[in-house]
Amino acid sequence: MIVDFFFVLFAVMAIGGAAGMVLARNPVASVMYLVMAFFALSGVFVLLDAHFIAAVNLIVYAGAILVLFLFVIMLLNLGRTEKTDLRGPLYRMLAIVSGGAFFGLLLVMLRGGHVTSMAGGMGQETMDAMLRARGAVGVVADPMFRSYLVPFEITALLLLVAVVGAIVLARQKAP
Amino acid sequence: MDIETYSLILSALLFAIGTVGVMLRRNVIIMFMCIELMLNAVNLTLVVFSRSLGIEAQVFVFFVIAVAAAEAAVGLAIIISIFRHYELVDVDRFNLLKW
Amino acid sequence: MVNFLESFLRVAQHADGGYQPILPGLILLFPLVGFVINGLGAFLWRDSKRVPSLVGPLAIIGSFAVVLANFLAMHAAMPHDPAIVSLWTWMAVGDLSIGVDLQFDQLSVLMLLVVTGVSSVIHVYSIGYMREDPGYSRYFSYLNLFVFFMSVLVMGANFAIVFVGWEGVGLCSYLLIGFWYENREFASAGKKAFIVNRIGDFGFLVAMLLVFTHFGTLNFVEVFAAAPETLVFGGGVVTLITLLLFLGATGKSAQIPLYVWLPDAMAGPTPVSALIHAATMVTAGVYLVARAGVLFAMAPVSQATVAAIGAGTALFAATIAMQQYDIKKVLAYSTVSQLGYMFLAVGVGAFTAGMFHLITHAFFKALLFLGSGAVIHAMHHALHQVHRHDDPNDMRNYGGLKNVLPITWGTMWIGTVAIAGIFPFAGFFSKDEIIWSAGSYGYTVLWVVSILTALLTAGYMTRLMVLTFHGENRSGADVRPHLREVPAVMWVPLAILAVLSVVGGWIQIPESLPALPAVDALHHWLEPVMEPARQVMTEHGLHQAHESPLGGGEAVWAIMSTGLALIVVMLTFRALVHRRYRPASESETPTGFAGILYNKWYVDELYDRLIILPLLALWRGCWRIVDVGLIDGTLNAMASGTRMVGWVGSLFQTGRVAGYMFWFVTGVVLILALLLL
Amino acid sequence: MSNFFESHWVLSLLLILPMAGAALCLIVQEEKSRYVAMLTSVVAFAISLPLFWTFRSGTAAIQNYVSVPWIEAWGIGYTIGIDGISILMVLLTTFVTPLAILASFTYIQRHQRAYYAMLLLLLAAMIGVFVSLDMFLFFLFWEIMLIPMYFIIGVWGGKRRVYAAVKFFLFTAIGSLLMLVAIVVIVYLYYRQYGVITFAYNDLVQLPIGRDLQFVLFSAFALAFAIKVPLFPLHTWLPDAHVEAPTAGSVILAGVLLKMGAYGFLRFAMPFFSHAATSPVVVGTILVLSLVGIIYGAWVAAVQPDAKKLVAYTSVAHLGFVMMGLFSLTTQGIQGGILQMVNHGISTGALFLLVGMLYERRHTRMIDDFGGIAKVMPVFAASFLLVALSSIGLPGTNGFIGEFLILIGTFQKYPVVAFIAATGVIFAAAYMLPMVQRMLYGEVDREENRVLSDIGIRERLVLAPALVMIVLIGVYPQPFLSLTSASVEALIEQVEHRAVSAPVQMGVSDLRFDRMPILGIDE
Repeated sequence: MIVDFFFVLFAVMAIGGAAGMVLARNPVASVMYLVMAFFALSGVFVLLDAHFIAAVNLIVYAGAILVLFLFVIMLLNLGRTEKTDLRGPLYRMLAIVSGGAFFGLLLVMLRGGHVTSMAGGMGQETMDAMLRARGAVGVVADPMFRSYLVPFEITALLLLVAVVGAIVLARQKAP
Repeated sequence: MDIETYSLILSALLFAIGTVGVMLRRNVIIMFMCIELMLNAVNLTLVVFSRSLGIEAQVFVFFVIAVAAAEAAVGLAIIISIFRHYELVDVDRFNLLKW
Repeated sequence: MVNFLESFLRVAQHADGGYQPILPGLILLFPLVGFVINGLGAFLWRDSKRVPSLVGPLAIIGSFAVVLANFLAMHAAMPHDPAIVSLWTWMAVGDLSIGVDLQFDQLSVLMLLVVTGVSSVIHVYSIGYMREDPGYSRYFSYLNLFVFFMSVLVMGANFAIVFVGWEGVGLCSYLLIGFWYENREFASAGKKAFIVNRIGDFGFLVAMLLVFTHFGTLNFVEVFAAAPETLVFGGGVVTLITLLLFLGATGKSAQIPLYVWLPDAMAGPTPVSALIHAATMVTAGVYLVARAGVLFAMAPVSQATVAAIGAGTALFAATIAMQQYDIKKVLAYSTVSQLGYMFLAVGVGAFTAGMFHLITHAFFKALLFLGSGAVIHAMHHALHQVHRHDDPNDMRNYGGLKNVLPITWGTMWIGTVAIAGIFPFAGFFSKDEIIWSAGSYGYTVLWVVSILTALLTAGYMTRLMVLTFHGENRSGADVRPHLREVPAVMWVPLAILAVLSVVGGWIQIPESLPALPAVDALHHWLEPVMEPARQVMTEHGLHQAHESPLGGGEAVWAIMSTGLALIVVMLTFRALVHRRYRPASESETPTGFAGILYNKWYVDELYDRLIILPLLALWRGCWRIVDVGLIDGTLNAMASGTRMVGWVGSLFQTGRVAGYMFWFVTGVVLILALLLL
Repeated sequence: MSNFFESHWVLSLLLILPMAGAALCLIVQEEKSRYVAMLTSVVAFAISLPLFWTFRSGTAAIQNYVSVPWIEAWGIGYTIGIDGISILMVLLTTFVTPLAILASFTYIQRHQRAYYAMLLLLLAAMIGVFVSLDMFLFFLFWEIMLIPMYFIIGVWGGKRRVYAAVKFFLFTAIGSLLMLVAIVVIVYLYYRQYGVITFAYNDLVQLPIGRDLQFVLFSAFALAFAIKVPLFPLHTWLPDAHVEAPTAGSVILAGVLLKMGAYGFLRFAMPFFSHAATSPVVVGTILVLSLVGIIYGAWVAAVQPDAKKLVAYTSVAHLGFVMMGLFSLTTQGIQGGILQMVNHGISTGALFLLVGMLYERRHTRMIDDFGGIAKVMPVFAASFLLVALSSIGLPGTNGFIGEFLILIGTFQKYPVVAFIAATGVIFAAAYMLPMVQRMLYGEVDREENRVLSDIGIRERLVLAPALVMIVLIGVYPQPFLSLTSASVEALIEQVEHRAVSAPVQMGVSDLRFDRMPILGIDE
């Protein structure tokens, strides 16, 4: 029961944050809305027993990446409330229709059982047992450093390349 | 219905909001954030499925976060260098590549 | 290589004492070396006159000497079969084998004798005529090259080698007509000559193809030997071959309808006109027909065509010559007309008569041209000294020149009398034989035409002489004192040719003429070559000597024709000598019938309107409409079609991310819908 | 040493050397690249020249043969060799390229390194096309050739160079893609019949292809080759490409590239699809198109105001003669055709060189911009005249030999065709002589032309070899003809045999044709 309550709470927060981000005029407000949505999503992760993911999501996404966004907005001095950059009515309509249709179809997919059959769950007990046995970090670390060690290392390389690329791109060219 | 299904619905909704956001906004930074939202919606899906199909799915959440971080770094760098040129962040005005 | 050199330099007599060509290669080598030296000289020692004056004529005289030696040797041996000298294999592909072979028989040696002989004389004359020309060395190189190719043409032992000479002389003619190339019209005349000749060459070429297809060889000896058995007498093939060969001949020898280039060819230096466009090259067609006599004898239709065209040309050109004022044009049309005579002769089957006229014509027409050259030379100098730009070729500017150019005057009268066919000059004998052949073989119409032409010839030649040498001088008081007789280097050749124009006819005197020794040298000489053709004709019942159309023997008609010619000459002389002409600049162009003749029956204009302009329009149409319009148009339409599709596609490429996103999502939605619904 | 010239190494070296030279061109100094290129091409010529004597002319066998596996899984090998059909083409290529390079010395000012590297790469590719005896290798070289040519036209060309380059590229690429499909089909058919995947020419040539299929595959090959030749009405890329290309580009295009079409017919299309290639429909079509090319090319050439375009259209006429000779399927026709390819390469190449020399001086190619050039440039004028005469086929020059043999060959089988083609002789004079007259003769009526300098030593060196060859082949063509005779006769025999014994349907009989004999293995 309590799980349901929190789920509804987080869900409402996440949806509200997402909608707020899309609709807010001020980019800084958008970032804050997104932070709220991410917080809520981390909550959902916790409810789904992905504690470690929830933590990483908070730290990396909400904490690091979104702060980076915030920095850029501040850096470019865009943090003022100006007239909205939302598109005109035609685009709004098209966007909402296509987005709605997309959502609708995803729902149809759920209802048709294409996905839910897989989503039934291994059972709360198994999950709990695993968590107890290995710990929240352990359950993730095990496959990551056994099966997916090479992709993991490649991710590191990707980040390195991204850092170098970002520096090269953003560097002020010498006059 | 159980929490997994609701989570999937939530994920779908967030993803849809993200796409609508990309379509609606002109500010390239906000569009970026919408993409981040979509990525996170996918993360949610992955977490849901990790409960039934194996815990490995959560490993991919890490990869997604890593790619998102890389993407954010490079993307924001591009935005900064474009901004230096044009003093604006309106995607509609970035059309050099259009032939 | 050894073989090559051996055949090149062979002097030894044949073991059985028969005729063996003497130094055959040298006949070709001398002019070729001359061409190379003078040709290099044209670039290297441009201003030196000594080398070309020495090398040019000597090369030809050397050639002449070798030919003379051959002639004498052949005369002594009188071989029945031709001697073939193989230099090297030209093309041997499959069953086709063409050698660079030279044929020495009575016909080729005789022709060579005429060619190199007249060439030698004219080369010497050119030393004087061209002395002041800046292109002196170039001139001699072309002239040497011409003699080379002409010798190739004459000596060729197969159709292909003859064709080499055939086109080669055409090339030299082109180069020499356009010798003063800075004058656009002169260069144009050269071009015209080449292109018109090419039409003829096309005939020759196809004839060769036909010959090879039917005989499997192009060698004269084998083809002519096999012809009576291989081909059907009067059949389509032999008729086609001979007609095509004759098409070649009409081009080279300036017969209707391809004669138009020859009058224009007078743009070249006068010795060139004398050598190429009167004495040698233009007679190549006659030579070819005589050479292929067997084939022609087998094709009565072609024979008739040759004779008819020859006669038609003879008369037609003679009428035009009546009203020309350019001294060289008169001689040019006269040449066309005389060539017509020769074709008339070979057309009626009198090959020897045709060759006879060819030889005498070479003498007196070269003489006349060189004489006219002397006049032009004198006029040109005089005009040049007073800086006047009158036309030195226009007879209306001459008059009374006999006092200043006595030698020229005298020799040219000899030429005129010779061409008019007055006894005992060369033209009398050769012309008489043609007229008599035409008459006695039963070609009445041709016979009449030939007599008529003979009278016209006497007329226009007398007119030329009167306008040039008699009456009072019209060149102007300032020019007159500067007129001088030409130097010895020019009049000695005139004298030599004048002598030949007198005695040249005595090699063949019909026995029917009273009080004269019968000489049958030419017939006897050509007998071995002409025998097969005669045999064919006799076998098929042709050319049994008829009576003359109006009765009477050859002697009667010979005397009558010479008398008539004499009367025409005298009448014309008396009629014109007192007439007052005005210089060209003050004359009006003739009108009426004279005007039509003056404008050469408007044939050039007709060709221009009916053939050249429509062709050019067609060609331009091909380019503009077919190439650019149709083909490229289709391609470009295809390209623009592709581009249209691309343009439509590019409408979706708005550059707006939102738009792309929308289409992307729409796509996903559609795919999902397809999968799920 | 003679061993070297009888081994494949001489050919392999001809392939490697230009590529190495091209690489070297790219790294040396800008001004030195031309000397590297010149040296490379001259050495290549020097290497290839002894083949003229060491080549055994009495046999139709493939010589200087080697076959090394390359991509074994697909049966692709480095298989090269020459026979009587390709020897002259190889020599022509190595002969023309140094002239083209020497002619570029002052013409090319921009990006010289890249330019000379392209030319050398082109040289390697062209030789590759002629010596390849593996369909894959052949196709590879065939396509590689396009690239340098595309850039030579597109970068160093005239005003409309991009249009011309793209047109050239699209035309050739479309044809060759169809050919690729056809090659793959043949390989597949061979695989189905014998269970082996191979691209080797000598294997595939043994395959008896069904009659109906032959027509389809032949059309694919024929289209690729006909575009290259070019046959009417696929010729319109040619004038554009020629006009826009730099002199060296035009020379190589006319001198060698056009020959590849005709060579392809002889080497591939005719033996592979003998039944189709000798069927009345195909022969009729090709003869008519060649005929149209001869006449029409001459007509259109006659009214061109641009000297280079005029020369380009004459190529259409000349190649029409070549195609006519090849498809007459007579010894004289084919040998004449091969010799005419060489002749055309030399004569038309020389014409392009000459026009290029004028262009370098006056920066115009319009015939009417000249006049009286003979007065100021006598050596040029004399050379121009000789080359022009060779182009119109005057006896005593090389042009006559080729045309005459072709006409003789064709006349024996198709007299009417040869008869009409012979009128090309007249039209040839009608397009060439007016150009000669308008450019060389007349008064010098333009001030700019009065000060033109006659051709210098370098330019004389460029022209001299061509002029010598023009006269040499014209007077003594026999050595060239005997090189090709054995192969041509064998080819005709083979084609005629295959034409009648081709199966109606594939796979019904276990017929297997002979392959080409190889010197040292079969003989």
